[in-house]
Amino acid sequence: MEDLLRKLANEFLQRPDAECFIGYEEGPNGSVRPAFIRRPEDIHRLVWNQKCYPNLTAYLPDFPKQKRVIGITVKGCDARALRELIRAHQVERHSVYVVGLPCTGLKTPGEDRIAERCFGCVFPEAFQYDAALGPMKTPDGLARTEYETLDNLSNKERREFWKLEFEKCIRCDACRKICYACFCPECILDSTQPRWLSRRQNLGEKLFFHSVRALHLVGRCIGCGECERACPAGVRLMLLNRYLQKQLEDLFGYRGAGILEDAPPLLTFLRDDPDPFTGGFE
Amino acid sequence: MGKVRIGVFICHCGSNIGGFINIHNVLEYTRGLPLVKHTEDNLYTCSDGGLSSIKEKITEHNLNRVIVAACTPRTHEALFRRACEEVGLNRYLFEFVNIREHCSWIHMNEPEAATEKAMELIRLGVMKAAHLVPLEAASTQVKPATLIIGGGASGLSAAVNLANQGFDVHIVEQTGKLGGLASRLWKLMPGDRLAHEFVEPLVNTVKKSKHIKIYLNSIVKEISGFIGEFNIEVKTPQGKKDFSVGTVIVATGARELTPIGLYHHGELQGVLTQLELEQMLKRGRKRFRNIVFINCAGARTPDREYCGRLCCATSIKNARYLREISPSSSVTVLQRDVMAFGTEFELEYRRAQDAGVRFIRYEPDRPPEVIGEKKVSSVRVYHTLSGEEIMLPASMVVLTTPLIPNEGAAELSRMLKVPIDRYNFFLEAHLKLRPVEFATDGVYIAGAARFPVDIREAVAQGIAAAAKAAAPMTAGEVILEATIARTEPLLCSGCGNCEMVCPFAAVEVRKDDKIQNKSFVNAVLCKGCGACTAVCPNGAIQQLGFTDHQIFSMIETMAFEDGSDVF
Amino acid sequence: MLKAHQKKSVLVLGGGIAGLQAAIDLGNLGFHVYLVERSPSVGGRMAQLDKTFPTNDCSICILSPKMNECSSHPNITLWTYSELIKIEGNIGAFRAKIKRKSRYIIEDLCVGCMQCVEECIYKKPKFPNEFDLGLSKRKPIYKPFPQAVPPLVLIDAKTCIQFKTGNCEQNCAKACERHAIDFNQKEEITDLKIGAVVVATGFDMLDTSGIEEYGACQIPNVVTGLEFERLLSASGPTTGHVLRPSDNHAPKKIAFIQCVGSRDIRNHTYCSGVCCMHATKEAILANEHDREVMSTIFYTDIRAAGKTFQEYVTRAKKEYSVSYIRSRPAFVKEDENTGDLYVTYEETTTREKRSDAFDMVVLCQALEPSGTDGLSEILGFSLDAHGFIQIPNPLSAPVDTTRPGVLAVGFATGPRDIPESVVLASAAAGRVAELLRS
Amino acid sequence: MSSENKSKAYQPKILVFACNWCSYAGADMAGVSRLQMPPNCRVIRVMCSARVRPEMILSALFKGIDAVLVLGCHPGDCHYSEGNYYTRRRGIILKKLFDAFGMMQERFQIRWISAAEGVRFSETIREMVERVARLGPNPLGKDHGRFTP
Repeated sequence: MEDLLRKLANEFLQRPDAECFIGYEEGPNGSVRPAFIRRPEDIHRLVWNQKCYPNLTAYLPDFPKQKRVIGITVKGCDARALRELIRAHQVERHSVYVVGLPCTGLKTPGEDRIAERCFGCVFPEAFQYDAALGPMKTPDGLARTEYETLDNLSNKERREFWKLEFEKCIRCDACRKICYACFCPECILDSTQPRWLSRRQNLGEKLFFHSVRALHLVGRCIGCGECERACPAGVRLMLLNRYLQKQLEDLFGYRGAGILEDAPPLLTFLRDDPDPFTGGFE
Repeated sequence: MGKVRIGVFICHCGSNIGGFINIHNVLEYTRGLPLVKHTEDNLYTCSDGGLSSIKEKITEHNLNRVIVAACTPRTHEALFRRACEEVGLNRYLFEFVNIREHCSWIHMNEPEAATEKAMELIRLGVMKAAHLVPLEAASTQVKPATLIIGGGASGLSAAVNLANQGFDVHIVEQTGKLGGLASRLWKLMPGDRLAHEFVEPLVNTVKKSKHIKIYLNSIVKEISGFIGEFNIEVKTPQGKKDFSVGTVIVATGARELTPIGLYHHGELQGVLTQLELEQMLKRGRKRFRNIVFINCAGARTPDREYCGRLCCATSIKNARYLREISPSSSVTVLQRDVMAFGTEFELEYRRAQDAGVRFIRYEPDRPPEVIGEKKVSSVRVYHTLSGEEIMLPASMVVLTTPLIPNEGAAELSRMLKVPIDRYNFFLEAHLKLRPVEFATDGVYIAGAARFPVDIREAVAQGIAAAAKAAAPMTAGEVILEATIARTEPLLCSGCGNCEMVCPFAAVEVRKDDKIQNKSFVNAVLCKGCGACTAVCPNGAIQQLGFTDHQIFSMIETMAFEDGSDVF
Repeated sequence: MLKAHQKKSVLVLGGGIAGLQAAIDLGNLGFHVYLVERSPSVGGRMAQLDKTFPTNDCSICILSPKMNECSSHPNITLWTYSELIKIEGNIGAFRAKIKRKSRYIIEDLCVGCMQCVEECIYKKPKFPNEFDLGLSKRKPIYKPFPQAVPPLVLIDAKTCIQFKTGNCEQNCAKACERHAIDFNQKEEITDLKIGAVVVATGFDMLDTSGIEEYGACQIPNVVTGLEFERLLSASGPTTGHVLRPSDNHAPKKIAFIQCVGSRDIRNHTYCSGVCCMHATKEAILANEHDREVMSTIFYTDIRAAGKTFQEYVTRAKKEYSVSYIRSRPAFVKEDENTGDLYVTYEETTTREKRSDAFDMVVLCQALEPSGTDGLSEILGFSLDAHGFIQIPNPLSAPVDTTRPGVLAVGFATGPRDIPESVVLASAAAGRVAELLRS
Repeated sequence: MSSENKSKAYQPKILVFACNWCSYAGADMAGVSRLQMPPNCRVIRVMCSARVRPEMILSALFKGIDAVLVLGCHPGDCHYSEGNYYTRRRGIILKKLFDAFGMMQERFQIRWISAAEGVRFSETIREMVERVARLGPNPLGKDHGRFTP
């Protein structure tokens, strides 16, 4: 499979309009990291295995928008990200050459079992690619695998849970930096006019930070789990993202970013949406 | 514009505020707020004395923000803004604080708490005022010319009205002839007039007018621009014609539904529509035998739910004429509800009954059945009153079908960015109060393209749309909203959230040679609701006068009470 | 806007929705408009409605911006509590005399604070409030309704002690810090030069007291459509809780009787045009307020001929427990112990005679043109057989009366719903521009 | 506020956003009708309820304001035709976010108030104040950010 990957990358780099091919390469201590291949002689560095965690589409908005084409490998989740980036005018479809990866689920680092981030994955197959590393097929059971949720926690337990989680948070912004969906030139959380968020390390400010992040990801989170992987403190951010995505599906039938070509759920409406606000106080 | 210097004027409103709020304490408190350089109280700030005091103090203390704490901005804001403007202070550097409707009047029994609340409301106002910036309401020129799409009764009436006011009019008509559906009818209601007696003078007036240009057999290919200057491309038999106009009236009309297959129309000889009957009458046919009308053919059904509005009146009219022309004929109208609303139609209904037309009610779940081989012979119907099926001999069956929009409505809706409903009727700006306008400024709607109308209504709507279009053209310009949205390009990522939620298509993400993927607000279209601002992830687009910074500073001062975190 | 010397003036009679719309459109066309309204506030009938069909828009929410727009429009002079008494001249050069009745309040001084109302010698409101059709009470000094434009109070001389006895303590005048109360105020006559007149005087309700079989004006729980509308309104006498007058109980079964005095040879032969829809709306709203309410509408024909009206009726049936029975009830009888009502009618499909019990009956009475008799004398135009202003040539000139330069719109010219009235109002503005500019 | 007042019975502070066309007018009507209500609310006028970005609600609550109430036209009545439909969806999701945290659910409400509903405005304010008073002070309020569940 990797041979095919290198062959495709090589072919792509021969194109006169090729800028760069983004894939994965071996990093230190058996890790895998993003590789930016510009010369055909470097294609041997490319790998594809169950440790290819990063969502490479996050790098696309950083490339200056120009006529040149970028090659990129995408897993199913990344393909959804790509579709969302195209919808949000951050990437133009004709300026990317997409190689689909037949993902069967990533492995937990250092262990031989499927990573929890892949549990419940409804869309492991890449799509809308220009070439693929083989037929896409849904691995059995992944979508049905139960993952941890907040559902069984009481209000008080949830409060306690998040208090402990956010006490760990050191406000390093890694979750924000790694997310494919964060592409504003300047984040609202860094704004000084107004200064929505101070640098104080208190619970209120941390709640604000993570709430704003979660809300900005409503309908745009693809569940890739990169935020949680990037967090040095191990804050369980995916619990929040997954919780909200579940609500979107239940309330508005929205299955998730990039799955269909529908509008993100907060940017559209139905006249007969549920209305919990009509009556008196419940 | 230098350092912020705020003046606060607190109104007693007689005893309406002063009777419940300790104005003295409020004044003391306000004086201590940051950036406040002048405070005073007035018995009535809205009185001539109060207004002159505002003007004097602006000059005397070099104030560059003014706050009045008094009643509601909904009634008095314009007055105080004008006062500021009169001494050269931009009207948008004024901020209103409501301490009457929202304070003294609703806390009459708690003077202390009301006083504290007034203080806080003023503090909120001061924080917002500190972030106010001068704004200018722009204006845009309006060309004194109108494009009217459709040369039927309503389009022509609009054209004549506008031409008589001295405006240039371009009429684009799809067919080779002016007059629309009315010109194909025999007699019109109300008033027993032959259709051509109404249509011909109207068409002749249009043809003679030096202000009106007519494009027959033509269609509008492209429309760009907005109120003031729409650029129009028309495809005519002589080739492409380009021109520009200040306003556009959509009057594309409607046509009769041809009910192929319904009640054996097109299968049995002698099954017609009302229009086919009228044309038969127009040709002068005089002898009729047993005629059965079936109303609501193709209307008020699950897939075409609407009532055709004027079809009942049409059937009443034609039924009576048949009885008058051919007294030996028998005419029966099968109906569901007789929509003879108002004075004239109800009168016509009575006249038809007096003339011997039989009206029989049928139920939609037991519709009439048209019977015949090759040629219609009878109609079987369940008679709701007698509760039994009856058989009506029929030499002719006339189906009363509703009007449906003319083709091309969807295409026009796309070009003009105005909405249509599920039947392709155009959707006006407001069903009740803005029946001939679209939400888009400068584009108007008249006649059956909006919903079925009779001739009188079509004409009235045409003239009404002309009046609407004439207003900005008479003024020569439109003054635009000042508190509209504006994008800061350096912050904009071009994600398009703003574009998606704008109800007026005023925001678009532009990608051209100069602008690389940035949102852009069209000041002419923006109505200043702020929906875009709320969905912009990083605040790159802001609603002027209601910016994030202005509102956030109010929230913050409310949270921290002393406001020290802000300054 | 046009320069002042180019401006011609236009007189608009009636400050309901049609008059307001005509005034605004004329003002926007650069004419100076005198909007003359007989009652103390603009707003007309629409201000009394709770919601409007078929969108269930809150009526005052959409009307109130128009009222304010009119009062603050630079080209509109608003004279409420005023009437046209005489007109001379011809199109382009009419001379009109306007009587400005006395509210006993100096308009420029009053800020509408209602301190005077508070202090009136009558501690409790005692006299029927016209805006609520007598369902609530007001004092002799009062504001017509909270959103009134202009937002001023007035004194009703018929009920005011000062006017009746000449020696009231005049608490109101003492309470007014702005000295706005003037018991000696006299009515004024003002002369105007105008180019055209637009008549938009709207409708009144048929006096139902003659319709004895339905117990109108006799049985407390038999109310008229507009009264029911006030009961539905959040700003009405019951703050939007529908309560029947006899015992303030919330009704669960409501009957609406259509064509009361319309399509009726004893009263008006014409169809009033809007009752089918307002009954449907009121039945929907009653159910929205209280899901247990079941309404029955007794009708002759359901005339749902406007845009999305048919869909509205379908929704009423499917979602709001509204049933429609085709029948003209014979009579309504009251059970005097309970206040409940029995509606006797013939089920036209089965020919069966039935008598059903209801908690409340709403009569959708005929609507008739308002003030047209007097105006036809003053303005010299003709009326039709029903008293509506005659439009001699409805097809080509749908707003022109028999007198050149005098246009008529809205319900004064025949039964119209709100959008039809608004269309005609705008059309009148267009006609004025055509007549005075060409 | 003076320190003397702080020692009195707990008085919640509630931030109200009201749209210009319906709800602000409804609040004005409550005033004109002299409907008395507790003095705990501060109304900020916006042109449309859709202008209220969630960050405003979040920052108010997380900075310690006791509650936030957003008021808009009834669905279908929006002056800008569809703004309040966005408000509604956003409000639903914001409530779900608070559910996820197990906090603030009751301290954030949306209500539709028309220009005619002065009474509804006053009742809504009264109920909101009573309800928040029962909940007690915003736990994030007192000593800004120190928080015990």
